[in-house]
Order: sequence, then structure tokens, then C-alpha cells
Amino acid sequence: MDYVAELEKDVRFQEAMHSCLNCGICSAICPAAEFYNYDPRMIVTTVHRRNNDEIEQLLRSNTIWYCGQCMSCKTRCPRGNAAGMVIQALRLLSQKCGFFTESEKGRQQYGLKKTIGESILKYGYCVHPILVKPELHPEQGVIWEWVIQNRDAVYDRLGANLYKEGAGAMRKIHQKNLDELDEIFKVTGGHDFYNVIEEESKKKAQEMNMSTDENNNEYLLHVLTYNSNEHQD
Amino acid sequence: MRNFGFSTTKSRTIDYEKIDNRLIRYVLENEPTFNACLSCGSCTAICSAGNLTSFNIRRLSLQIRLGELEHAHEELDKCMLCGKCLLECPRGINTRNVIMLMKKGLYLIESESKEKNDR
Amino acid sequence: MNLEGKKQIWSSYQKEIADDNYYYARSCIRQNFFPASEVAFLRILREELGKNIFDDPNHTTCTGIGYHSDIVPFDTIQTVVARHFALMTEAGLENIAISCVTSFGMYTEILDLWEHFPEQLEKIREYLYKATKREFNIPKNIAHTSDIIYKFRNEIAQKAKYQLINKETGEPLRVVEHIGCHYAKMFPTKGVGGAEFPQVLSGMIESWGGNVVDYPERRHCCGFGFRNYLVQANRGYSVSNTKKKLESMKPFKPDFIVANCPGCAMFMDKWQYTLAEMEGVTYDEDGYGIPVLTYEEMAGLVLGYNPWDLGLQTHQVQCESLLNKIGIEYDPKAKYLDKNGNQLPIPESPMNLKV
Amino acid sequence: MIDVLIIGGGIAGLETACSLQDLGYETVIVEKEKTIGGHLNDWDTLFPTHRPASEVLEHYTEETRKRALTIYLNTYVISVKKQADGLFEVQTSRDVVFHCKSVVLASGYQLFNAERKEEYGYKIYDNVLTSADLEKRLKNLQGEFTTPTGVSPKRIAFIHCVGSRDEKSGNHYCSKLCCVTAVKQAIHMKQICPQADVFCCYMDLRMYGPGFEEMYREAQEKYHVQFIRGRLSEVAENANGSLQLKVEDTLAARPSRLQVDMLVLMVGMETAKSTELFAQSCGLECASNRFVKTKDHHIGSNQTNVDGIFTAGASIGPLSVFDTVNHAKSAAFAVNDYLKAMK
Repeated sequence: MDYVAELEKDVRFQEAMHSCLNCGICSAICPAAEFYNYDPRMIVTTVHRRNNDEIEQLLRSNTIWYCGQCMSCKTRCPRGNAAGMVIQALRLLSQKCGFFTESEKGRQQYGLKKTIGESILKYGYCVHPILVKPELHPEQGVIWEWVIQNRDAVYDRLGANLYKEGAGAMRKIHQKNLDELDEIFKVTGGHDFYNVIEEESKKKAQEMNMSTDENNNEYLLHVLTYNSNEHQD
Repeated sequence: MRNFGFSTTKSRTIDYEKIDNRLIRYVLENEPTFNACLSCGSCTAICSAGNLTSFNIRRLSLQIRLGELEHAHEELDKCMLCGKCLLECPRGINTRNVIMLMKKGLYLIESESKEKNDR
Repeated sequence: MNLEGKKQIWSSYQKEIADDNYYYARSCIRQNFFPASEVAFLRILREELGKNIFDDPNHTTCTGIGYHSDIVPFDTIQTVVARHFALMTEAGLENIAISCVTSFGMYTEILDLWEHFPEQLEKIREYLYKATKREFNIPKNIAHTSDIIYKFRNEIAQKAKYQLINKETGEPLRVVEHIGCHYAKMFPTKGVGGAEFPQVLSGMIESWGGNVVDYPERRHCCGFGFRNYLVQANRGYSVSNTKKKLESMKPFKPDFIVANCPGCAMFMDKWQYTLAEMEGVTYDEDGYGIPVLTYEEMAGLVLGYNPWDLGLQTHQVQCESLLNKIGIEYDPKAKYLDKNGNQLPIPESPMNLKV
Repeated sequence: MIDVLIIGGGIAGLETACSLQDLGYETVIVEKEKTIGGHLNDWDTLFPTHRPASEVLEHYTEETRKRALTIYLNTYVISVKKQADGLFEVQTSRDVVFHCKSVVLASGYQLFNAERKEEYGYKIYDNVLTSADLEKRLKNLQGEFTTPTGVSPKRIAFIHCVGSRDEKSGNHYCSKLCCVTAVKQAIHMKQICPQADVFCCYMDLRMYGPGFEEMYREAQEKYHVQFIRGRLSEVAENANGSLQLKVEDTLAARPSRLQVDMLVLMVGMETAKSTELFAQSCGLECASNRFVKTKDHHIGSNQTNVDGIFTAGASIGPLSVFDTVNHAKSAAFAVNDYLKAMK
């Protein structure tokens, strides 16, 4: 596959990838460059070299998954590039090609699809109290634990409309609206993309000898919690 | 302290407040031509050891300037002291002597800290 | 620090913010963690400012968190956003008020994209029609909800019951403002004051009597980083970035932090707990942490709203010290009461973070 | 009828006028400021020799006096009209209309307004200066050098490419003189504050002229100026008024943080606003960098697309004193050729 040609089809790539001065203005303020073995400038330079093998290596690596999408790089680039948007195009391609399951950080896409991805279609929200479980989110603290333990009373006290009909915060999204969302995913390739993530991940899970059963999803737990701690030099 | 399943990470940022300049000071005092390094990489391009191993004299020089000495010892051992870099350097730096001084300086620093520990 | 220089920058980044008649787009994170802030926003607009704002039960997430986690395709999010434009159009409105900073960034980016690639807009119109039979107009004005509070900051100041001033000393409170990255970093001209010295929160703070603290890591991301928080294994990134900010602001002894992005407000609050429990550090002098407010909460407090109506009891870093500094009257016993006045259980106390 | 009207009384205009006078032409200089010498008045020393700028100024003052050149100070040009007979009618702010056979545009450049690089905090953080501010400070220096907040600096950084090679500032081109100015100023700072660490953050060091590379080497070897290859991303102020810089060390491929007591922004050259207006009024073509476009880059750098209008100095792009003087001399020859052909 000609990866550059594929990348060039992505409007984000067209908007964000011009020639690079290698000045490092992006890496200087990049939150990911500070805590990972990562340098957005190098991503842009690698892609700019248009070496297919090098790009493939990138698509199979952890490197493209470190960026936190804050887009601070876009503000500063003297050539109007945005490494964060080049990353988006690379991540899309890595998933389309099934390369994402080859890196520890790439495999986490399965976890994101299973949590955020499914929440979107089921509840109509990316985030929902039902999903922010204190046992999975100990860092949310004891007050959040209290909120969840007294969920209905607390949300009611705060004027929300938790999982009920009508307008208001955290209302139940009506089925007809969820159906429209689902239809949009169908028409625009959202479902197809979810399926790619799902299928490729299942293949990898099998390879790694882990189950992906609804009730005992070892692979899901693994991708969400495993950290080799090899992301800094 | 509680374990959350993750922890804070050390920053990779170079902090000029905290640079260990013992080795670079020693090298520059004894081989002032090294001040003129351009980081052009000519030395690395011609390097015999660099063509066979991961040895990168330009990168090593930079690491020593930034006071990162952890891997310096093993890196320096990769150099074959062939001196080709000396011929190549556009600024006429005595790179061979630089390497020798790095080795010697590192030895001095190491034995100094050993002495401190022994005491 | 020279304020004149900042004013010069601010004067070149004054965007147009609609005056009235908004379509309200709620935020996943704000509804979830700060539902009372959205209630307060609507109350301020309707009751204090007499504005018309439509709270539509039919809109959904914009899928922005999924998009920036790279699981939702670009065409999909564009079509979901187009659906919100359709709902706005159907409601007879032209101005959209967006509660979430990620959504605000997405809407802005999408509109910019459609301007540069009109064929993309046509494609999305077709997608939306095919999926929902809906059609839409491009909004005349898009604003983040903090833009709207900024616009009416002086009106709010006139109605204010309290000022951001230390009651004991008469000194202005020292306030750290944090702007969500996607508010102006992608499109500096779309944010009040631009990307480098945003004025949206500092304008509110100064109108309401406080002093803005400019600390070295002010512009740094709160550390959310989408997949970097959402996946547990990556949370070291998230907390390390917040820690960097907290360490940087500590010498300036801020009285509180205010954010316009719901995620940032939540993380700056919760990570102070995590850091205290994980490493035993706090970033104030007494071990209680630095209180973190949403700008709706800040506005609500200034207007004299009951702190427990604003949901301050759901913050991990306790806000009483701040309420006392300002001299806000409140009933400590009412903190954990439900809507009908019944006592709820008292939350546990953290190990290290004092409450 | 004047032979040549010269717009601008900086060194380009003065050199052109002297040379033309010597060739026997009658010239008039119009200068919008109250003195001659242009930007050189604000400069302390010149690279690469560190000689005082005043020496060059004195030279031109003397040459001007010797030839009794006609100079209208506090006068700016309102419009230039080329008439059917090929002669020019020049209207000025003085209510004087000049009639002349040719015009030399020697209106120079203006410095980039560093406030436009908002992230560098110029005019917001007290210890952020421009290269021009530093020259003024050095020129008026009495006693010990201190930063604007009165600190004797322990660490100073020079930032290359401020408002140059930067599409965000609207200037995509290289200003070419800032690199060498930075090295000159870095050396100067080391000479007067030997205890200070001095850093230069650069992208490419463009040491293109005679003596420049030698000066760069001197900065490294004799003065231990440290060169970091990376472009400054942002500046913030610490509680004590010092500054925190964020820049990637691109050779180490790692972000770095640098605390300094004083920051010097090497501001680039832009086409002067007056040159732009002038170009519009008489149909002069400008290049994509907004400077006046020369008729032929290699063999006609004094000619423009309008016959009879010539350029001298930095109205065609960033030029050093050295380049400017040479360009001005060649302008005199180009005008001479034109006027001879006219007769």
C-alpha cells in the first residue's frame, strides 16, 4: 500500500501537513513529549520523508498513540502545520490497516471502543455516571464514590434529570434520537470502523490467548490496564 | 500511600538549572577546541565504530554537554580510537583527544564519587 | 507584568458573541460532573439577564471525546454536529451556545473545514439527509458558554452580592484561570483574547473584583489527553501534566482555580486528591488543596447563589475556605441534604488530603 | 529641474547622494525624521568588527557636509507621479512640489513589532527586550549593566528568527542579519557581564558574510556562548520576575526548559510601511515578502518595474550596512546610466 497516498486523501492531512522547518516549536510545549519517548517534530519529518517502510513502521508502533490531542502544536507552528492532526490521519490509517494491534498503546483502541464508543450509541453521551465506576476510577476520589453511592438523590439535588424523560442534565436520550445517531453511524462509516477495531482486536486477543467474552473479557482488561513502562528512554 | 494502578512520570525535559557539568567542564578545560563543535555530524558519518554499532559521537557529545552520564561509559567503550573523525572535523577539533578526555574525566568522576561513598 | 501589553493583545481578539436567542448544546463531562453548573448557567441567562435559551432534549453527545480518541471517523462526527445544527434550525434559532470546550473546538474546526472544502459540506448534508431526513443552516454565531458569561460580565457585576475579594484583608483574591486547550489553541481568533492571553475568564475575574495570577505553566494542558486519561494504563501522563501545572502555580499562592472547560475543572480538582493520596503532596500551604471552580460556579457565587445549589459539595477539594474568605453566607449543615431536606450519608475522608 | 530625488536620509540615501553628486548630478534628499542616518542612530556597535555605529554616522555626516547636500528633514513624500514626458512630479508634506528626472527609493526597512509574537510576552514581561532595545540600552549604558527590573543577569538568552521565517507573523522570509547580530550582542553581553551564561536559540545559523563565521567561532571558543538548536515556543514569567523559556533541543530531540533573567528577541526586518504606501502610489511591484521587487535579481537590483525609479538599500529586502553601502553605490551608477541615456 502507498501510505502517503492514503494519508493525502485525509483532509486533516491536507490541512496540517506542509513542509517542516524542524524548528522544534511543537515539541517544546508538547505535553506528550515531556512524559513519553515522543517528539511530534520527528513524526512530521518521518512522514515528510515519504519513505513507505518508515511510515509503516510508524503505523505499527507505540509512537503515534502518545499524543494527547491538545493541539498546542497547531497554535505555534511557523509553517501552519499541526502535528496533532497528522497524528489523527496516521491513527486512522493504522486502524484501517489493522496495524494498531501490534503495539501496546495501539491495542488500547479496543478499550476505547468498548467504553466511550459503546456509551455513545447506548446512552447518547461519551461519559455517563453509570460508566465512571469508582472501582475503575479510584482517582476520582471519595466524594465521587459518595456521588455514585447516592446517585439519584445527589443528581436530583443538583437539578439534573438523571436518566429521565425530557430536557435537562444527564436526561435519558429518547430512543428516536439514539436511532438517528445509530443511522448516522451506519451512513457515515462509523459502524464499519467500530467493526474493524472489534475484529482486528479479537484476532489479536486470540493470538495472545485471551478471551473477549462479554462476561470474561480478559483482553479488554489487559489493554486498559497493562503498562510495560517502556515508554520513556 | 495509595496505589492507583499508575504513577507520575519523570519529566524528559532538559532543565538547564540542573545540568551536571563536571565532565564537560573537564573536557573543555583540557581541549578548548571542543568549544567550537557545530554538531554537524561529520564525525559520526565517518565513524568506524558508528558504522558497526549504535555508537554516535555527535549524540554522545551532546549528552555530555547536557550532563547525562549514565550511559557514557559503555558508549565510550565502543569507540575504536581510529581517529578518522579527526580528519573529518570542519572545525579542526581534536576529537580523538576529546574522547580520551571523556574517558579520563569519567574515570575521575566515578572514582571521586566512589571515594565519597567509601567514606 | 505589564497589563497594557495584554490589553493591546485583547483588543485584537474580540470576537462577535450573539446577544440573545441561543440553542444550548450541553456537555457530556459537564452534565456528568457539574450538572448544577449547567443549571446555574441557564438560570443566570434566563433570570438574571432575561435571555432566551432553548434547552433541547433531542440533542446528543457530539462524539468529540470518541473522535479525539480516534474511534469515531471524521465524517461521522461532522454529521452528528450537522444534526445539532438541524435541531437548531428547526427550533428557529441561529446562535449556538456550547457548554463543552471539546465540542466548541469541534464545531469551530468543522465550520472552518467546510469553508475550505465546500464539497465536504455537501457530502455531510447528504449524509445527514440520508440518515435522518434533516436539513440544516450553518449557525450565524457560535459561542462557548463562557463567552456569553464574559459578554455579560459587567451586567453580572452590577447584580453581584459578593466580590472576589478577601473580606478580612480587603485584598483581591488571587485567581488562577485555566482555559481548555480546544477553546482557542486551534483557532486563536475564535476565542476572546486569543490563544496566548485569553481574556474570557480573566475578564470575568477582574470585573468581579479578583486578580489573575499568571504562572509559568498557565498555557499547559490540564493533562486530560483523551486516551491518556480514558485508558487506566496511561493515566500517569494525565496526572503528571496536572502536577506540573500545580507545582508551577504553587509559589503564587492562588486562592482558587477557575476553568472554562468541564474536563479541566474536574481533573484539576480530582488529581489534587490523587496526588495527595499517591505522593502525599498538596499545593496549598495547609494541606487542603486549591479549590477549583467552573466559571458558572464562580458566577453563581458572585450572584449569591447557595453554594450547595451550585454543587460545591461534589468537589473533592473542599470549597469552604474560599467561601469564608469571600464572606459568603451558607449553611454548613445543609451540605449533604437531599432535595427534600433529608440528610444523606457523609462522604468518607481521604487519607492525606484534609477536608 | 532636479536630476535625482532621493527618498530617505539613511546611509543608503546619503551614499547614493554623495556618489551622484560626485558624478555631477544635482540631488535632493527628503527625510521624514528630524535627523539623517536612519536606524544607525539607534545602534550601538556594528558586526562583525564591534566598531561603534557612530563612526559610520560621523563619516556620512562629514561627507554630507563636505558636499553641502540638499536635505529636507521632517519631510515625507505624499505622491510620485510619472508624467507623459518621463519626468516625475513629487508631492511632499512640505507643500513643496519637486520636479525631477529620476527617483531613488532609499526608504529602508522597519523592525518587526515583537508584540505580534504574543507568546514571547514582549511589552508584557518586563525582562523581554528586542535586539534594538538592547542596542539602545548598550548605547546609553553608564556603569553596571542590569536587566529592566534592575537585576545583574546570571543568564541571558537570544532568540533568533523573531518575525522571520514565520508565516504566523506574516513573514515567511529569512531576515539574514539577525543571526550575526545575535552573535555580536551575545559576545558583547559576555564582555560586560562575564559571570552570565549566554544562550542563543537558533534554527539555522546564517553566517554568510566576511568575518561572520570567525565571530561565531570566537563566541563559542572565547566567550563560551551556548547555542541551542531549537525555536522558542513560549515565554512565561516566574514569581521573581525571571523568565521561563520552552524550547526543544532538536539535536537531543527533547524539550528543554531554560530560566533566564533577560531575553533578547532578534527582530527581523520588514518593508517599511512608507515604502509599501509609496510603492502603491506609483505602481511599483513588490515581491511576496512585500519589499520592492527588483527588475532583475542578479544584474538589475537597483532597477524597478518603473523606468526612472531606482532602489538603494533595504527597501529591496534585509541588507547589512556593508550590503547597503554597496547597493547604494551601484544605485548611483544605475541612475547615471539612465540619465545619460535621457540626454
